[in-house]
Amino acid sequence: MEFSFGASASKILTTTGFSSLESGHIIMILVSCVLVYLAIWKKFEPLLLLPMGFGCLLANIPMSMMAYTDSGGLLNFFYQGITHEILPPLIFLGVGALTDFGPLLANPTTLLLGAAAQVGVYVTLIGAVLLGFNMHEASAIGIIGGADGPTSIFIASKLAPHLLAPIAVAAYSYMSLVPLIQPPIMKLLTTEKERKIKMAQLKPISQTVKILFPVVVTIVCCLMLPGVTPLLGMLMLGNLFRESGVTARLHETAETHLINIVTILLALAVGSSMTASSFLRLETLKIIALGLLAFCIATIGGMVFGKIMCKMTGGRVNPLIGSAGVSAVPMAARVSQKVGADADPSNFLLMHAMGPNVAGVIGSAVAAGVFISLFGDTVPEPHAAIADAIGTIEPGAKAAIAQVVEAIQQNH
Amino acid sequence: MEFSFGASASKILTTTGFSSLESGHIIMILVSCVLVYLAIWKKFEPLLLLPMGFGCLLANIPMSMMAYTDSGGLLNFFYQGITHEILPPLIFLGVGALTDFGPLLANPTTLLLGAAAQVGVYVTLIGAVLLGFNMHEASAIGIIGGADGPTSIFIASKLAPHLLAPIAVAAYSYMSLVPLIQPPIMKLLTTEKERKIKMAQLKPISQTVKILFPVVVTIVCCLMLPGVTPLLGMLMLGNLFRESGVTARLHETAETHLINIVTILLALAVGSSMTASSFLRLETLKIIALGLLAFCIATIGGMVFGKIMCKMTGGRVNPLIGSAGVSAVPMAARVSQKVGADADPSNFLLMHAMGPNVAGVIGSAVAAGVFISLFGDTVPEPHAAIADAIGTIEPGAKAAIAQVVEAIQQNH
Amino acid sequence: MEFSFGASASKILTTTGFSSLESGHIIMILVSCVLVYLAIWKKFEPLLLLPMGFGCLLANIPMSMMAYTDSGGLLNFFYQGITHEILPPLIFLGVGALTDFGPLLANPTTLLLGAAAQVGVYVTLIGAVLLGFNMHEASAIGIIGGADGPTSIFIASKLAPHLLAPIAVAAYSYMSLVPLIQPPIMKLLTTEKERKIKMAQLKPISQTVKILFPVVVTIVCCLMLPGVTPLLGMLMLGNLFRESGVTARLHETAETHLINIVTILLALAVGSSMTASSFLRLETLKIIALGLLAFCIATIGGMVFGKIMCKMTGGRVNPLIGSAGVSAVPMAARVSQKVGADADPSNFLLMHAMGPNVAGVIGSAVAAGVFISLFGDTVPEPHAAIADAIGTIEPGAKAAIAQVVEAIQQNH
Amino acid sequence: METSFLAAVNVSILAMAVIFTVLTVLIFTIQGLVKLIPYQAPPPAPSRRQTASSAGDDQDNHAAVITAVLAMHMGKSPNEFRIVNISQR
Amino acid sequence: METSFLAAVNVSILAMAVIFTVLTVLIFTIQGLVKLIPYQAPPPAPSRRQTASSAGDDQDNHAAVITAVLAMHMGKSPNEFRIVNISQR
Amino acid sequence: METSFLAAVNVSILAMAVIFTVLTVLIFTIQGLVKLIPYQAPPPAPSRRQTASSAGDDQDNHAAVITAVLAMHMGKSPNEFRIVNISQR
Ligand code: NA
Ligand code: NA
Ligand code: NA
Repeated sequence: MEFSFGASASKILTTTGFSSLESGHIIMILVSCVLVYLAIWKKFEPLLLLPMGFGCLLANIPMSMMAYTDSGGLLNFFYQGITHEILPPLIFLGVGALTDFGPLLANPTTLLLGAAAQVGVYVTLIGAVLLGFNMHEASAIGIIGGADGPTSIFIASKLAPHLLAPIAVAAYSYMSLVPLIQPPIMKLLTTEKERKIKMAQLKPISQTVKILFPVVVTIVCCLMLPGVTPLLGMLMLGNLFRESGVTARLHETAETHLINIVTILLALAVGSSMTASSFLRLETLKIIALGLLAFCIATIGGMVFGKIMCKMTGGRVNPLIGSAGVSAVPMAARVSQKVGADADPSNFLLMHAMGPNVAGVIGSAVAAGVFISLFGDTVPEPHAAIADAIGTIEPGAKAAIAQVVEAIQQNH
Repeated sequence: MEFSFGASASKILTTTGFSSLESGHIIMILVSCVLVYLAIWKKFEPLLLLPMGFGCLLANIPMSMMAYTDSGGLLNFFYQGITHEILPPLIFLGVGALTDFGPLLANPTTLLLGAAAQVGVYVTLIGAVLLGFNMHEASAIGIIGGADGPTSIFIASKLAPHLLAPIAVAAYSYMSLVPLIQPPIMKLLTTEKERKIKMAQLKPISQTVKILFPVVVTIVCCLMLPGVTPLLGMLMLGNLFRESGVTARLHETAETHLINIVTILLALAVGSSMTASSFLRLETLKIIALGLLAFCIATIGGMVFGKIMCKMTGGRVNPLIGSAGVSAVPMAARVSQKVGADADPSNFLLMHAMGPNVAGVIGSAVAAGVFISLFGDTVPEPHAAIADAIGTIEPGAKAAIAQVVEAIQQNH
Repeated sequence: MEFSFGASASKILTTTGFSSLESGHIIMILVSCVLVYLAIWKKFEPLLLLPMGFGCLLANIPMSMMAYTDSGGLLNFFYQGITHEILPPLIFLGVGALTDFGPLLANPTTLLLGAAAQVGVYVTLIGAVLLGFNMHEASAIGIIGGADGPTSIFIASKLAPHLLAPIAVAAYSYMSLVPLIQPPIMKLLTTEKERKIKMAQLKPISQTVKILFPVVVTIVCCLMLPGVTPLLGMLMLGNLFRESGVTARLHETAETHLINIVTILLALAVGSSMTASSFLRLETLKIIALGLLAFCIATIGGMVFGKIMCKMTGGRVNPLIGSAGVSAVPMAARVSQKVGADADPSNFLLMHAMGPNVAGVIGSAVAAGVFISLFGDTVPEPHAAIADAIGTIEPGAKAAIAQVVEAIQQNH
Repeated sequence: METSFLAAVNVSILAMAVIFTVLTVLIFTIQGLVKLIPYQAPPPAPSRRQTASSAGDDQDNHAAVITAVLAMHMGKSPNEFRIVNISQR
Repeated sequence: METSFLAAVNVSILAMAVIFTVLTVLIFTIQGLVKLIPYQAPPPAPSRRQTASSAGDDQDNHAAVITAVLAMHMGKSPNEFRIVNISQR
Repeated sequence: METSFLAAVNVSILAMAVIFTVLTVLIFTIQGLVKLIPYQAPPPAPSRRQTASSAGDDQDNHAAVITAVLAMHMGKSPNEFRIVNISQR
């Protein structure tokens, strides 16, 4: 190598980011700044969108080797945690440790509100198919309506990894926008009288039931939809840490530093997948439009079912708690509370809305399970075993190994 | 792919867990529930047995891809941490950070009690050989008598990975049962008069000695038995973090969130190895029987040596502290205290029993070191290098690679 | 296998560490004890040097499989975190979370002091070349003058991994010695009058600027020197966690348990690379000498530029803050404070010195970026893809795979 | 387009049916559980204020914990300071 | 030796030039930022001493936090003890 | 069976011998250490109660640490509250 002044200077100049800066990079850097702005000044899910936006910034600095496809780069390593479906379940472990399913247990029929809100997933799926996405992609887009970040990331990485970035951005952005999206729909679909309905106080739940609940959910739901076990099982384990009363240490770690560490890695990894080639496409706009549709329809689904429950219980259920079935914990429940209190300041719906709210998490996990049952490869392909084992391998290398194996087989 | 209603419905039905549910799964799910029950309501080592039982539950939901052999599954990834012997040493780092070796330093001869309790390991080893286990398996079973979870898991994963699940379950279960197993044996082997012996107050130890101790143990023991370095070295590093007084940050992390995170991963991984094919075997019953034998003989070993020390010191050592030599920190020491206080309520043996108690940890680590010296492959096999490097590879793929290499060699 | 008493005894004897103990091991164990001694009793960067020294101890116990080259060994796994450049950026994430760039923002021209101190890097580089090191090695040695541990480790692992151990030891040792190394130089280069200069109080900085700063630094510096993105980007992300005010959870984790865990792994890994064959060489002595030179010249560089700034501002800058430009946060700033207070007890330079002090961190990151631009392989070699993917593979296996591929190619 | 639209509709109807089935099973299971294991109010704890000795005991324990925590933070021996003033409610 | 020495000198001069360039760009950017977004003193908080109720409010908050922290350390319910004596400056 | 039983007995006797050897070496090492570096009672700290100034100094330090810790927990500036009442033993 030469180290004359001229050669060195030219080396430095050609290795600056400017030398290969393209308009795509600049646009994506602006996008990343918008995400960081929304996270900090608009408080849009800052725990996710701040590191996600920053990861996008890093990934779009040319030659920084920080994009998710840059094998050997730092964020590529973190991205393995998404590819191999490790990080979202660990997030759910923490979410379970943070979640109190008490209100749901006190009123288990609110699980149906969590189910009804999934209609947003399927209307969006149909819409996505109409917009030209294939079935796998449409499923991954539909799940945005589940309003659960980790579930969306889990399904997207499984069924349509090339759409991970826009799906994650849409999911977390609309979750933050729930206080803007939902109230008009809620007011449109309810009468003043319905909104003023006061609900009876929730009955207390035995600690034993709270402990048995996560075990029962795991057995019932995972047996029916095994594909969702990593997500739902970890969610329930986290909750068992919380409720069992004998694993305070593990509970504390799961709900604080473990989920924080995993959040940093996950958000950076998602951000690193926001490259110009994966994000600056017509599909992204479609996904963002479909995501909004998903949230609206999910809200409508929950509200309509809330009204049905209101009728069937003879007016003992305030339909406003239906919208909380979209999950987006705990924002959607707070929106129910607020809209209820707007109609009658003495109306306290928060705890009642927490039931459908956490039911929505289970509901979208179940919806995810259905997709995995239908489209997931539960049985791994026979010959991909080697390639799987060395997961970080890049396409070129995979081809080389395949070639080796093939050559041998021909020689035999 | 077809998406007619009928085809989709049949796809979902064939991919439910029920479609491939076997009696083995059901039995193992019941076993997992028993473990969770014991952890929560009987407080059997809940930090380990709760996630271990839950991991077993997840692993036995058919098609959930959560068993330790399901390459690419979540718990399979965690299981790599056992296969590669990473998690047990990290647990020991935390254990070292939590352990005060002061009582041992104040009365170093109690190390002999920790040695004597290892007789349980070897009687069990002989028993296991008589029951038809080979030498490697018998060693892994014997170490249950060491009454140290991470040591048992470390040795089992090294010498007899197919027996990991029953060995881990036996080790942690009997550790929890120490308050039931030990007292009858202790009372049988001592006279009322011996139990009433009061011991002189422990002399204080210079902080410098406490700091030098972990370094000295590492040099002395690891030089003699290098195979145990990962375990014993990390134990001593954790203790050095504790005693040095200059690494408070690292000490705090090692004894709280780091050990908690590793415990979650380790226990889930061990649980994931509790599949029907690995657990529902005659061997498991034999191991559970041998484990009980191991704990009993270890207790007897410690007690007998305690009585010898009592005699040799002219009655200044209460033989009850001998049983604490099995480790099972700090339960065994509390048992010594309790049995002593039963004989004479003014007898405080707890601190005296902590000496042999922590000595038992070192003792079984040394016993593990002997096994590794005798049976461990300290020099890796020459041609396995590739397979080792890509550790997550499954047997089929390993064979394929071996075939490739062989074919090449034949063509040359 | 035979298990006669004699055969077993001989097996144990031949597998003790003594059987293959060489003088190199003994010397390195003594070196490790010196490091532990310096860490504990002299408080030399104990958070790093204590686990580093202990890692060195473990690595030099013969047959313990704890050296960085022992594939499959515990510390070899941790060492992958250095090889793949994962751990130093994560440390920097925590450093960013711990750093207040306020004083730098209040007086941005102090960035030039952080630049001037890098002269130590380059004089040392020239010295290293004169002592026979090649350009890559000389760069890695020069960066010791940057007085930043993670930066030194990052560059050494990239450009001269065989020199990692002595470079890391020199960097951290001299950082601890800053209070001894700097004052004489500082007093030599300043007059009593200069040392008595009092600086005007720093003006307050808007929180918005503090939030924008990390984003701006990332864009400006990383675009110019993309190679430094993993380090500088993570440093700035950590700082954004701190200043944004909306990610308190992530900030707390990054600055406590995450950095602590990573520190343990990193320090043990660096320690494991201190084997006799890599450390007991003439090069180590040269590096230690060059490292001292680096710190002295860096101090001189900062001081001289401090004097220039003093002149140019008409005596409003106390040149003593120049020496803080070497980084070694916050020791160097405290030294400036102390030397200033020695001259005039009412002189408070600490906050003024924090500006160049944190500027020094950015300065040496930029210096690292220049080295990566000049010498780093930003474009990975085409055929190494397979080897990269299976990072833990040892040289022998790499050769085997290469052989396989070659054989196939010949057969075609 | 037509076929894929129909496929999407099929999948959607089926999936909603599965979701309602699964969650209904879950509802009945929970209702069963809650009926089987009803909530029992905990026995009223003995008023602590009156039993001065036990309160003192407890206070000692609290003080010990706080002392240890502070000692850790200060890097000093717990013997060097003393906590006062934790009043029991 | 001669050539490598010259190379090292070349690299050094070049690198120092790059460093000063990059950091100078950074300085100007920061100075621009600071000028664009000047520091604004926060609106004077209502004097806390006087408004006893708000001070009491704050003290309650602090006490709640400390109580929670201690409760965590003690593994007990926060209802079982009470914090007194955090005086406001 | 016979041979493997004998092998097991051989291994057991040998292993127990090794364990006792290793731990005996360790005992002697520790006894040596303890003899070489005996415990020294820390010099009686000057009665702190009396020397008000030094006690105040220490108390200030402690208070500073606690203040910082609490400030961290509260996410507030340490200037907003004050610790009193750490009595020195
Ligand atoms: Na949902
Ligand atoms: Na033991
Ligand atoms: Na520096």
